[in-house]
Amino acid sequence: MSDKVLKIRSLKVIFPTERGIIKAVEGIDFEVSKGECVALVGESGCGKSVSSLAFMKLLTTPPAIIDTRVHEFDGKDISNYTDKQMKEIVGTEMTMIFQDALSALNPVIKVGRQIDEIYIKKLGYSKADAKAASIEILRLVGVPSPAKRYHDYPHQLSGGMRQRALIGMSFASNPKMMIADEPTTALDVTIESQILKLLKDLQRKNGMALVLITHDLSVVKRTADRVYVMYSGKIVEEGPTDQVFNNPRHPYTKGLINSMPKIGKTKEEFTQIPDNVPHPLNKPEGCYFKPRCSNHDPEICKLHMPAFENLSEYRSVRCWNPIEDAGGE
Amino acid sequence: MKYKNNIIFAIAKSLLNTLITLGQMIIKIWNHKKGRIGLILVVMISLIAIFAPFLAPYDPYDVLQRGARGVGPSTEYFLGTTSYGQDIFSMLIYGARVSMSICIITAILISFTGAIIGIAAGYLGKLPDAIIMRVVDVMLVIPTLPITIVLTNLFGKSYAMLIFIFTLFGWAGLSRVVRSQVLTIKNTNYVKSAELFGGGKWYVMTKHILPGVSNQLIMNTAMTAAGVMIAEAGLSFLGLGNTEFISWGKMLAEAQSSGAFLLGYWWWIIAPGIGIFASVSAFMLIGFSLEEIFNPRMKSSNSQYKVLKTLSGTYIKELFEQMEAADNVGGIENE
Amino acid sequence: MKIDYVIKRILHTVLIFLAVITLNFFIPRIGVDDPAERYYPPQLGSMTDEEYDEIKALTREQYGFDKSNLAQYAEYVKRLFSGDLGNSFQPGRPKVMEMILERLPWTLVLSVSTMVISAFFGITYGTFAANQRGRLADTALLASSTVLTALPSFIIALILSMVLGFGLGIFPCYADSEMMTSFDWSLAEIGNVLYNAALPIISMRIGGIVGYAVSTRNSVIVVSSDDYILTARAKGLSNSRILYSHTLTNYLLPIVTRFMMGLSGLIGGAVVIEKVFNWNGMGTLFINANLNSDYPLMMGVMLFLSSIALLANLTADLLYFVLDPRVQDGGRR
Amino acid sequence: MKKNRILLLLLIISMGILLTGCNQNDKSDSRSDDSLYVGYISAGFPAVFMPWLSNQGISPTVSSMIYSTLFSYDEENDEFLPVLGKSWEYVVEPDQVPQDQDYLEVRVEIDELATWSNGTPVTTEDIYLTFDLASDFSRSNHAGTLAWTGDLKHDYNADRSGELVRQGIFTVNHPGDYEFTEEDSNVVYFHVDKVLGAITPLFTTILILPEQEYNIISQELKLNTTSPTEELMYLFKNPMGSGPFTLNVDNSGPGVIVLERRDDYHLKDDDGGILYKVEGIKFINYLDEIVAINAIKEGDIDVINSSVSNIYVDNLSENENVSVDTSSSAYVQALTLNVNVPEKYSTPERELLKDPILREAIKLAIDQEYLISESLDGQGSMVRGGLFDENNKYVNDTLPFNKIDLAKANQLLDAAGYLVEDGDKFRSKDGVSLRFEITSNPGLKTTINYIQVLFEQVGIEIVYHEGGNNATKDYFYLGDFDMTIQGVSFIMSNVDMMMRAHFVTVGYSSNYGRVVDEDLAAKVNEMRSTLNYDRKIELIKELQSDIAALNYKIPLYTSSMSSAYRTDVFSGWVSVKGTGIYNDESLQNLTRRQ
Repeated sequence: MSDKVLKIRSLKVIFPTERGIIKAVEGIDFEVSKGECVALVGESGCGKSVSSLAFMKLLTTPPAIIDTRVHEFDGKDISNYTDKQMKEIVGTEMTMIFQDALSALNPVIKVGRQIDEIYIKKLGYSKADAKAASIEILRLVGVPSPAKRYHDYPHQLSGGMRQRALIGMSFASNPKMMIADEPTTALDVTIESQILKLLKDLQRKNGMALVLITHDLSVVKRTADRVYVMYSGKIVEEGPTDQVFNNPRHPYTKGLINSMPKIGKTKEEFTQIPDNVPHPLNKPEGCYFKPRCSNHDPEICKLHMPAFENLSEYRSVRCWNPIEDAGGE
Repeated sequence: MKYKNNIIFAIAKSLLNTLITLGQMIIKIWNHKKGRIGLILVVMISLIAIFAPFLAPYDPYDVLQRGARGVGPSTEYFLGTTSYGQDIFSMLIYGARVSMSICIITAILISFTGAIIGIAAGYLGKLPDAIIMRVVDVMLVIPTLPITIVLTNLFGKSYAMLIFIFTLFGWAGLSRVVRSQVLTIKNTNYVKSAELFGGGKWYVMTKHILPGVSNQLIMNTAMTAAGVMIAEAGLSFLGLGNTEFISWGKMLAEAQSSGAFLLGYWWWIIAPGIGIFASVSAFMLIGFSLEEIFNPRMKSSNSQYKVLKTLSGTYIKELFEQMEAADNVGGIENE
Repeated sequence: MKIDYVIKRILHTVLIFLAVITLNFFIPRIGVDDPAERYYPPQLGSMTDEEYDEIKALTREQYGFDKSNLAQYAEYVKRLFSGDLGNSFQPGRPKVMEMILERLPWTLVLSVSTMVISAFFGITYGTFAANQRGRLADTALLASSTVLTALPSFIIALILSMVLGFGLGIFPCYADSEMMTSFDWSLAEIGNVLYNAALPIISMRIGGIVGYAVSTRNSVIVVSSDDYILTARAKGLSNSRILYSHTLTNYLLPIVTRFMMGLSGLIGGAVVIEKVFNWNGMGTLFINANLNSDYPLMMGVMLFLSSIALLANLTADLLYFVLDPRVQDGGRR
Repeated sequence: MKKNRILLLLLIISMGILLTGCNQNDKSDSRSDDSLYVGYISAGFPAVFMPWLSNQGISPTVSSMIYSTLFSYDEENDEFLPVLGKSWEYVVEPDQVPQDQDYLEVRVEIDELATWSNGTPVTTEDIYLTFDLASDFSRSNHAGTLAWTGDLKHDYNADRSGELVRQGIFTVNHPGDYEFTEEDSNVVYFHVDKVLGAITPLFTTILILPEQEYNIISQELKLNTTSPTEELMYLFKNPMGSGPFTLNVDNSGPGVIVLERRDDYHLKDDDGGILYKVEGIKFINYLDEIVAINAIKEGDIDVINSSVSNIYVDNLSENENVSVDTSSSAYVQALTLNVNVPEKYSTPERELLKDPILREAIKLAIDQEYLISESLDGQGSMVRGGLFDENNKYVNDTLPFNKIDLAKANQLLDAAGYLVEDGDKFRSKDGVSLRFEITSNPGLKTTINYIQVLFEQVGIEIVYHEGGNNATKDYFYLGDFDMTIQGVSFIMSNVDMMMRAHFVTVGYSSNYGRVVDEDLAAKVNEMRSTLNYDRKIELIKELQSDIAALNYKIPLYTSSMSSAYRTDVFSGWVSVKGTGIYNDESLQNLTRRQ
């Protein structure tokens, strides 16, 4: 068990509203091992960001109401940790980066100072040491002329540089786990691959666990070791990346893969999943994917939510009628 | 000739559009809890104002219909009488005419001028924009109440003059807001494509820009009406408003200067105070509701907390258990 | 780039100031055929028409009405920049500038203390309410804001004066006139001023406190949901660190503007409150000038109020410039 | 959550500090001195006091306490009492003046004990400078109370700009054709218009200025220049007079004016003691009457300078320390018709008002009793012929009271062709309907409302029109009004002035609203210039009935004035007819209770 950095069992998050209760996350199990890169994939609105915040206990309660069976971090049960206790591990042992680096960085504070905060407030550095360390970390994440950039405000940096700075900030304390929430969405393709490479390098070098939250399967394919596919608040498929990509068992996963733009794909092969993710207040009876599923069984799919079945040691799927095993396991 | 017809047509059409938007807006306001209260209040006060002669038991302008002086609320005088024997209830009803009509007319005028000038500045850009915005800057710097006092001193304080002055110094803030909205709309694709396909300036302005800012305008009209009500009341309270008509502000001024305090005629102060409060808050409620309709971010997050309070702990626990159970349905079967 | 912005703002302010001056000069001249006739009505008794014409001519000469408007304007601007707002029409022709400066402190006592108090309580309570979202403190704030923003300050003043002043006698119903002339910075005098100013201040800004509180609350909420606050929380910073170092710096920006804008509005609005509480400030000076159609004084007060508003705007802009690095680089706010 | 608690605590603590700071009630020491506290209702106190330059607000009140005139007038005995002047006499008695001489000579002796507040004696130089300035256009325009100096007989060569032949006032140092003796060093001579009353305004209204200060006035530095120099402004701000009080400049401001008694004032009481018993006077400004009323109830002031509204009388009387004195006011309110319209403002309606029949009918539609009972709540009395005081020996008591007679009014109007068209409520003639605006300040609106009711019964429509804040400046002088309500008074000391303006004394006046009739003007002039006292009285009475018959100033009522004063701090209040309880006699008589 000790190689599991994060272990979550049955995470549930709801948001009460005037019009009803939004069930954002409906009981997901999630694990990350040391030095592993795990991706959590799904369309927007399926609850992956909420889950990632819940992993770090960053959701504000209220409005959110959270329940977990097991919540372990680095072997410690943190499910009953107080706010104060959490502060000790968040930002040092587990860190997080967000998609839009421009809005994720405080616009009125210099970039360097924002990194300093980690060193000063969390690691107890002196001001001067913190500055040196910040410049060093900026250099490490590949920001050119870091001593100069240290004094810049976020809006003065380019998008890629901002993202690097953000990564530097969350990497400053050598975390055991880093959650990257859509780290590359706001960037163009060349910068995207640079950033992914950087993340991957950092992860490998330090044996850090990396949780990648994304809707972009190409990112997953390039980066992740293992993947969780999430749909409407539930995990629908789990498995090693290559297996899931080569041999998707859940129709949703397949749909996602098919909708991936790919060189050489013909128009017929490039298909979108019809419809949208169901509104969280208005989820269908039975299997949530049923209305969008081309292969559903009118009886059982309508009545019951399928269970999360283990297909093999590494693979699980939540479907009454999984796609035939294409072999190659 | 044809050109002229086009303009008339365009005006008629934009007017119709405005009316339709207005109608839709009223429905939306009606469906909003706060808005409905505001709407009911405004309609009620307006009806009172229109039918004042039928509703008021006495004609407060008629000196012969004066009763006992300084009488408290009674069956004969619902809200008591003033030191001069005027029936306060009747004054309140007649006062609604002046107070409401001034603020509604002014608010509409301000919205019109503000919209026209704001759209002109935002859409035409360049020199017109620069000139208009500098004028707006100047207007916004000059304090409203004092300048109104100066102008009424110079030009008299007739009903029309008051409306004119309020409008003169009220449009600036709105047109700045409208302008910035126009700037955003101007750069949208549909406006650009309309221009590309040879839509004239007038066409684009009425067809695309005006509908784009109409939300803001209607919201602003409500808020301006509230503001004008306060300004008129303040001016009248200083004894600088129109003296020929009874307005709520003037009732307060008379109450204050005729010793309502000292003589303990609290009803003389409370009645117009409530009149002003009710109408101002009615307009504000409409304004707020529109704000929430157009910009739901604030509201929804707030209501979450309200809901949260009504939820019991056991209910949530059950809910979570349900979720887990649902998750395990298939699993159990398969085991 | 940076200096450019400051210079631009200052130039802009100067431009508007000139426009305000021009308005100030021309407004009292609108619709007057012969200002001299208005300013010097003839006396009862033995004055003949010739004598009256003589006086009018003299008046025209003394006031410079005989010169062209442009020449008068040039003269006006010239005097203005030497700090001379002209002489009032009041008997003895006291200097407008001196009259204003005499009253200004007493209006500032009201408006500045009101400002500071409402900003302090408003921001504190607003932050508090934002953190207590959905609970009593918050709901009470929202409820009272609906009520208080709809109540003009003078109605609050009247009610307070009726209840606390005339009714219960806790506070004076009107200001002690002597206080203003005999003020000597002793503790007792300061206390007396506060005691007298209590009701005006409360009624002027009870709504203001609520206004500040609501806008603070809202911007705290908006700012709190911004991504960088999430980042700060993900960094595991303490709550106070997040509040003071990240939230505050950002939500104070709009409030700075509000504060500065509020100042000029308050001084203008003090006119009404000063009347209710018999407070001898700029407001009463202005009303007095209005009653006597004392245009130099009226326009002097107007110019003063406008200048305060302008300065406040400029200060707000410059503060923004200092506080928000995005503005320094010419970005839009 | 902890943070919140700290915030809340901070909030409560600072609120507490604020409230305790506010609770320092030290009102008690406000009555530590022996001054008389006088409440004054106005929009604010002036910062400067130039005695001549204002006839509005508190300025004349304060100026007349700081400065003094030559004489004061005793209404009851019709005689001048000494102030700065010790005695006066005609050099040649009026009835012995040769027919061809158009002026009278008056000799005034200055009281050698009179001093300025800096201790220097008042000299003839002061008197000379004062009257010289007052009558010299090139150094000071007429303003305020100076209008009367036109009665000084200056003679010029050909026109006013020519060489001065005879000076209307001169002193020993500026001798004319007179021989002076040694004792004459305290004497001033006046050459005045051959009008009996002319000396009254010269004696009693012109405040004497100190020559030592005002000698700086020249053609370059006019007295009422629009931009006074620092030097001049200093004089205005620190007035030095010869009156019984001095201004405490340091303690005076927009809300308070502090006057201190001069113990070296030259006039003494009968026992040779100090004339004014109050040690000082504090005028306290109140923006609203209600505030002043509350102040007197609270004991913050001893007396209110002006008349208080009737609605407060009962309330005030409830307080055992407050008394209310009721006396008749100095004015008759008269409905004034604009019968002398300047061409610029002529309208068909205003032309109609020139018709004496219409004016007669208007008079007949006025019911004084009704107005008094309805708009004054009974607090007033009826008036006749524009005058009110039946005890005044100059009043023509053969004049009848105006009585309402609607039938006769309607009959007159019908006969004169003012007819009610079909479907119309009001009369019209030649397409001009009888619709008049009464231009007035809002204070008189109630009265106007009742006039509306009365006039409706004879088919005349009356509309209220607010006439601006300053009646004289805004409409009365210009002549831009149909009707207005004007205060009219009749004081013997000014009778020739009153008569010429047809009784008006309130503030400024003008020809507008006054019938310009050649016969009448001639009669007024005869009255003014006749030197036979009995003939003068006879003409005064005749003129009263002539003027009343013209019906352009229709008396409405004279309202009572109620003065409120406290009896617990000072005793010895004296009520004076026409001025109320706050007056010079009270000031001389009041003593502080122990």
